Amino acid sequence: MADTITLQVARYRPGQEPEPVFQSYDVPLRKEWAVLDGLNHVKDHVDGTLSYRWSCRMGICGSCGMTVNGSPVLSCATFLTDYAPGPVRVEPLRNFPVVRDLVVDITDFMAKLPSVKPWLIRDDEPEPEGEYLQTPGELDDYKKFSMCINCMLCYSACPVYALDPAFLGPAAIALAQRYNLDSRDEGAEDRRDVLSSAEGVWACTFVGECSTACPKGVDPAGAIQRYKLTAATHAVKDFLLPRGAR
Amino acid sequence: MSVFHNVVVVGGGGAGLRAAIAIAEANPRLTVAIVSKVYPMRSHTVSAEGGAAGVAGADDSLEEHLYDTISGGDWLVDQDAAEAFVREAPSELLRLEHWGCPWSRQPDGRIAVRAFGGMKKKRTWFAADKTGFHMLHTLFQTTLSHPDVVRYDEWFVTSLLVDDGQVYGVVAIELATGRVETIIANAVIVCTGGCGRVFPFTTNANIKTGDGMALAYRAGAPLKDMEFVQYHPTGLPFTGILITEAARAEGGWLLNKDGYRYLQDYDLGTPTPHPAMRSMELGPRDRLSQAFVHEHDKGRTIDTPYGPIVHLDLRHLGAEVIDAKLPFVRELCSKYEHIDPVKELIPVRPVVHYMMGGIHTDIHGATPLTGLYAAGEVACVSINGANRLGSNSLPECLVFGARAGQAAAEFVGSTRSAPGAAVYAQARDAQRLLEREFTRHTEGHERIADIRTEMQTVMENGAGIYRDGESLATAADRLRELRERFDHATVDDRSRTFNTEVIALLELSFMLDVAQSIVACALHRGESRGAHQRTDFPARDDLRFLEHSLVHRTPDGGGRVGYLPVKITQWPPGERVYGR
Amino acid sequence: MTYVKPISTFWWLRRGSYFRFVLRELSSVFVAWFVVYLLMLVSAIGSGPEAYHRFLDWSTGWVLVLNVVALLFVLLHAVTWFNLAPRAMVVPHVPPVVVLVLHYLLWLGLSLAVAWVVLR
Amino acid sequence: MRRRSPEPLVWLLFSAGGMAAALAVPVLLFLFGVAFPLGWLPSPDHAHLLSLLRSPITKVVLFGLCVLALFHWAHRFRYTLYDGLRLKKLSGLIILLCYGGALVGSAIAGYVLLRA
Ligand SMILES: Cc1cc2nc3c(=O)[nH]c(=O)nc-3n(C[C@H](O)[C@H](O)[C@H](O)COP(=O)(O)OP(=O)(O)OC[C@H]3O[C@@H](n4cnc5c(N)ncnc54)[C@H](O)[C@@H]3O)c2cc1C
Ligand code: SF4
Ligand code: F3S
Ligand code: FES
Repeated sequence: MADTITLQVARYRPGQEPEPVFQSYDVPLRKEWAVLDGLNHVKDHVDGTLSYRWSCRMGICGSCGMTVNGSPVLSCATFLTDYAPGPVRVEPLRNFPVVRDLVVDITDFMAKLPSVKPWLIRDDEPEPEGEYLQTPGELDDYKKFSMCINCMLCYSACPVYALDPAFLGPAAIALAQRYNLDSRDEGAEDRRDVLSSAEGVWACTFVGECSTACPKGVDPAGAIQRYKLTAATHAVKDFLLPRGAR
Repeated sequence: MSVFHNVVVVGGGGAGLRAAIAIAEANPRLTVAIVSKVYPMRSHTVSAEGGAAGVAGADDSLEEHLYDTISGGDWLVDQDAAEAFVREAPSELLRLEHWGCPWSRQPDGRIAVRAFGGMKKKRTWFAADKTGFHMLHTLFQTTLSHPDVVRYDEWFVTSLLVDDGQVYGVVAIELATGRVETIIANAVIVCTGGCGRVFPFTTNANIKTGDGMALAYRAGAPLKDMEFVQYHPTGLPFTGILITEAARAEGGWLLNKDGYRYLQDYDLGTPTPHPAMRSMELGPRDRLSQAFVHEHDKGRTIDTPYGPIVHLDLRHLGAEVIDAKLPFVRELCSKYEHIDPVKELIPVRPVVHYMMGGIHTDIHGATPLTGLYAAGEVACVSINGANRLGSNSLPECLVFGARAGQAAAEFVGSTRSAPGAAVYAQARDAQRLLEREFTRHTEGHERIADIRTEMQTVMENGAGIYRDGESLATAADRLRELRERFDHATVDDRSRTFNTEVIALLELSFMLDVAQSIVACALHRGESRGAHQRTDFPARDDLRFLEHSLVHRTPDGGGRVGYLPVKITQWPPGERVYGR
Repeated sequence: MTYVKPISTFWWLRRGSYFRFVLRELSSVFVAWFVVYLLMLVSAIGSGPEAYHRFLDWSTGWVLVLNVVALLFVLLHAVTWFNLAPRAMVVPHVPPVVVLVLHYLLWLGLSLAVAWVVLR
Repeated sequence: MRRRSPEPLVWLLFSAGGMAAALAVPVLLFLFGVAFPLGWLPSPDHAHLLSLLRSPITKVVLFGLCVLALFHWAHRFRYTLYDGLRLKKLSGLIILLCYGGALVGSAIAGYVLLRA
């Protein structure tokens, strides 16, 4: 095994370059090193101007999403040896405006997230003394969708989001479903308008790349499909039943 | 330019978010801002795995949780604070349940609890082994339902504005633009978490650089008990990724190179096939990490390129238990060590994990500076004493986050004082200083990473699991040198847009302050207690040191250490007994 | 001052998985072609034996090639459709594999039934 | 007031069509489009097919299959044009073409099947 590997890193410094350019760095190739370790090596010892986000380096904070050799990944959980002998092409996440180097602007998602009301909605007032009971089986019904770390890999993988930035997108819908399917929640009705709008689930054509990209097994594609079925059932009911009976 | 909010919460981790919600609930008319250097859901609380303690079972009692906490902290715990803590923890955890936290359940639908190190009863609430992740996202998503909580995401706070002993806001940099802004407030709550990055090998995320401690320290608030740095016994070599204590609570064993459960040699009880509370692998973290050092001295650890290790054995638990209770452990092992804990031994070694010390606060999260509050890992309310028990920290964030929020809301409701001209002048100064910081270091020649690495080595060698007067004195000298070198640190990056190098520089300057305060406190404490083990003073000395260290910053960056008595209400200091 | 990468019309050529997606979506065209072909067959049958035989002759030339391609696309449609089915409809207490297997069994059974009816 | 969107309706038709097409089209296309023309299997004689076709059940089933398959096409093709060729600006025209086409096709199918 060669002892170094080349990183080709996309650099974009607003005001300096009109569009991203690639810069190559040789970094040590070690068994334990993730792509992120390679970038940290560059930042610490070679070129302090390289900018990217990271924090937990254990695949849970969702900061370090990047496009590595064309695929959206968490750079702290993707290892250099998997790309040996290289080179490794490191680019910012696709489908987001690039702020600088490997840093992208996710304010669009942050603005959409509250619109699906991702919090537990209950009517009871005041809060009860004890816990809301929930069996392990009921927990399983939504557990998968509660695993989202907001890493944005799914948005980066989704061509529909690329083409139509108004699309609510995989993670936001999965999070809405996380609450819709929670036995304690009573807010499905409140989330309906946003989810079943044209920019909601109906924009998704089930490309499925979101679920392939998701590092946490959330399966947003599945969440969306399931909601389509729910929304369609509702629509049929609305259509068939007289107003009063709804 | 400046903006105004009634309360500014610095930090969007467990403590900060809880505080913000508390304010929004206490007085909806107040405007609250959360200023955080990362998006809240990236905060380090997200990494917590094992669980959060709060008395839940019928067989358990507040007294027992209190006693475990006090003895776990080697009697350096303020008992009134700990009492408030154990009393309010269960209701805080329950509120989180009402906000949607997916706690693991018993078959009948009630909350499940698990065992944890140093705890006599099962009282640790958990959400599989992603407890912190679920708590943080639940809290974050709940704040989204409060539209009056304003967020400044990816804003880095560089200083507090203080006039005449009262806080009036913060100065912060917006990362995306490099814009420096003054945020005026009637009260500031610092919730910036810990400072594990002061050490080379830590479970802590890159953002845990002790910023808030340094901010308060520089503003004149004292830090407390900084010598107590917790090592967690089971970190993965190289990455320092934590293997949660829950792995031992579910029945995992620690084995030395001979496959022997070595903890039995260190007064931690006798091995039993099933985990026994407060015994063996379920002893407290300080004692387990110290046992590792002794094993190493006896040549019974295994050498690897990333230091000596022992093994954590989960194989006898079987795939089913591991997948149900510890799925993340399995995921982390396979990703970062290429091993499967169902079939293989996990290499582990002690790793810097948690800061018991922090900004000195009272039981309401108030610091000695008017209008300044602190909560979470950054604060030292003194419920953790000389050693924090696993799973006490997450509920601490909730209980004292909420308390600080309520206290701040009340304070803001009653105060009339508005910032005077001095504050605005100070803000302008701070701004100018920062602008200089952007350009000053372009001339330097020292790499930030080099200084940082050296500082970390100095801390490990001088103030590690075991320390003595000499090692600490050397560390103090070396840190002073590093501070001088810091003045010549270089910054290549001239851009204003997302300049992470300038942030790294500011973080390093914060860390140097924190490191110095740790060494100063450790040097003064001539005894061994909990996580502070002095080989030259091997015994606990209640006569001289049943006191909190309180360190004030001196203008040269050094620390002036004084003492504050420990509040003892019902449990006089006793022997710490585990496994007997 | 952010940079937004322009998207080319043929974005789906740049990634294997996107290309497969577009192929899957294009299968609908061949489903539509099948309807056309079926109706022509029906109308031929309805118009008597000669028309039917003329139709049979006609369907050996370029039509055959088209039909082979169409068959491949329709198979792609069927396989992708069934494989995604368990993700879209979650039946309580039934594991997804079972849903998947049931779909394939149904497909097999129905195909055999149709073949039997036609060939009897 | 909830916006009434026709999207669920066309999606249901698309889904039903997708399922019907997946289940029935491969075998029919294989037999009539490939196996018989290639002589892999003997073509059924006219009388048998005609009697099959005259059965009302066959007519109803085939009509259902045609309509659903056409709407399946319409819906999917609409999005293929939107995404694959980036033609969302022409949305109105495309909708007319696709669903209109499916409607017309369905009418033709009904006519052909009734007459046969
Ligand atoms: C790996 C790991 C596992 C753990 N497991 C457990 C467990 O099982 N049980 C338990 O009880 N405890 C556990 N702990 C401890 C516990 O997680 C932490 O003590 C707790 O989460 C700290 O929360 P916090 O809100 O104080 O800080 P954090 O969650 O660290 O948040 C700090 C916040 O401050 C912000 N911030 C920092 N500096 C600045 C600045 N200069 N300007 C602006 N914003 C700033 C950050 O952006 C962040 O939002 C664990 C810790 C680790 C490291
Ligand atoms: S759904 Fe998966 S890929 Fe998308 S943001 Fe959540 S964790 Fe990341
Ligand atoms: S990739 Fe996009 S189109 Fe739908 S299935 Fe996933 S959101
Ligand atoms: S650094 Fe946190 S997910 Fe990679």
